[in-house]
Amino acid sequence: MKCMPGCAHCEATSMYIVVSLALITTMGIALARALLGPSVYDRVLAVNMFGTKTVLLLSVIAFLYGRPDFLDLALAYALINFIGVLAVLEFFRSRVPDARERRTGRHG
Amino acid sequence: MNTVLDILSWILLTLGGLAVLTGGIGALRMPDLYTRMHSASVTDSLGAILVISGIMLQAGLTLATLKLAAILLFLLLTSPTASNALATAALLAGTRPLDDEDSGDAST
Amino acid sequence: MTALFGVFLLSLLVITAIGIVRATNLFVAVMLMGIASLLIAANFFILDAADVALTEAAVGAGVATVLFLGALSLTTSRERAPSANALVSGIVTVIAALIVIYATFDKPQFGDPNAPVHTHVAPWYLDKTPEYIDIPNVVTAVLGSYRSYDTMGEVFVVFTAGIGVLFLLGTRRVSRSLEEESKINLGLRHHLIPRTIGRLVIPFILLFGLYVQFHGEYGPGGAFQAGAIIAASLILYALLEGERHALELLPPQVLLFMMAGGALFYAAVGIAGMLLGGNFLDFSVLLGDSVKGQQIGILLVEFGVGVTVTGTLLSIYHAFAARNTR
Amino acid sequence: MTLFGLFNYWVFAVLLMIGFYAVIAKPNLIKKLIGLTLFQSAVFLLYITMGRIEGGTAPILSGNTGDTIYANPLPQVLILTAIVVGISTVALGLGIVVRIREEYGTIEESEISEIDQR
Repeated sequence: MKCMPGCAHCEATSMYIVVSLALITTMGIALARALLGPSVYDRVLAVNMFGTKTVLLLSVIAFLYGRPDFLDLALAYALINFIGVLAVLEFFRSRVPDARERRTGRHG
Repeated sequence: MNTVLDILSWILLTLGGLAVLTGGIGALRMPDLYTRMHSASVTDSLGAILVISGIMLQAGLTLATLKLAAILLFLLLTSPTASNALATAALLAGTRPLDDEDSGDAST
Repeated sequence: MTALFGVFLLSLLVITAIGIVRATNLFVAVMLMGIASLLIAANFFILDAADVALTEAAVGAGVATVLFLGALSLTTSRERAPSANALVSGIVTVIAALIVIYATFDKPQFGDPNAPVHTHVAPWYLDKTPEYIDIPNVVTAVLGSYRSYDTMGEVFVVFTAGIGVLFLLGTRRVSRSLEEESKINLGLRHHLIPRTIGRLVIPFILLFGLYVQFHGEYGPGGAFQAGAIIAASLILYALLEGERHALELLPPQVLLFMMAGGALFYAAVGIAGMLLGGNFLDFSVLLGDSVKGQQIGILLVEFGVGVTVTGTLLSIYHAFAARNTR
Repeated sequence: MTLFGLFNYWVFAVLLMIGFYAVIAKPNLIKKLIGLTLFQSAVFLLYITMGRIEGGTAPILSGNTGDTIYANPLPQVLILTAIVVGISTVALGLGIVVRIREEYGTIEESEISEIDQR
């Protein structure tokens, strides 16, 4: 797959760059939130947000490069990110009583 | 016709970039978890819709548009679900939303 | 322009890495690892490595996070002791970093087409692939055909690592009544919305995994990525429906069979080439037409890799998770 | 361009050493494994950086055009397999850490060696 028809692609490049700058800035912000915390849930929120922004950034960059067949990657990220966030929540939740139980006595 | 589409996608992409950026700033500046979540999920849904439909207009009727639609669909399905799971988890773990009465205490 | 993207993303990566090392809560460290993995994957994409980016996304952000979390839930999430002799280690690290950075000044500039790496072998691969194998994705061609000895070795390493984890943690059956299980009213399986959406999404993730597996000759993708994606989707199933159901769907014996079967299938394809008069893992003799033979050989070999990777990653996950619910 | 001409390699060096620091200075075994993963990622980054050619694109041939520059496929193949092998071996390490925790009740290096000396 080559360029878009006509010169639309060349014109489009500048606005892709604008959007990707906005996305990268937001990724930076999400990273700041993930580092600042304060609670674990804030960090999960930041990770989720970071993942979505990465998906958008990759879609934009795929078009910026003029190789839209790489959108598969963005799709994969969208799916995997969901699994990651749910896994964090699941394990964090099932861990809460565990810690209490371990404090009273070692098991196993 | 092409120019109209270009201008339309310009507008959508710029708005998308703005939505993502404002949401990101909100996620950084809001006082407690739930307000941050509110702000972050706005970027996830609105920003994603705007940015991806902006790119879709550029792509025209190709396989890439189909993939973009799939990405958008998955983002719209998974991101609110993750937010919901996160909010439930946080609430069950005892994180209370910030009330008017205890304003200023953002540490919980 | 893209170079600037790269610079920005890499700076974020360094910040994340420092955050990971400084975090005393290991949960936080693991979550930041997820972010770091996404950043590295985005970097790989910018560095023109679509296949690697797909692998890193599927493995790093999905499976690695889940495995680390599984291990954390079996151990502890707090790092208690402070760094031992932090000062000495810090000085050693800084000196070593400076030495490595000094060494980089001898490296060719970023993106230099005349760098030594690009003068040998690689141009040959790029030139000859249309002639010998005739598939667009050169990475898959090199992986499956030119360097299939190497890939076979890697598959057996993955298999061995999986066996090692099973030796350490065992594949104990989860023998708990449903009643007992429902008493633990924690976890996602008691929440309607994630479960519903999960049920909706899992088939599509599986489908996408299969697409990545069989489209690997034409676009970014291949068996390693597909194996990780399929494993991730089944891990999601296990998270949402509970360990029991997941193990009923794919019992440990089946997973073991997949682990060993995929690797052996790979070797069997190589031996088939020998029986037909070629060398071990020479695919051009598999069919009458040597190009077609190469293509079918890559397809078969990739199938074996995918089965082994899926089986191994799932076995490893279940080894951690089943121990968890004891 | 020349200003950032070696930037990727510097990031490689810094990332490598951050991982290394975690491995040698942190007494927590899981933290050591996390450091090892960072170390691995740094190496991956080095290889992929070396494979890139300015103005090139991913090595997925797009048909007729003869003058398209493609990135070097070889490092990509090596790293692709290395990522999957890396996660398998890290999982093995995690398995060992879990067993250590079950036997010793701790995953801190100093406490483990204390128990060993008893």
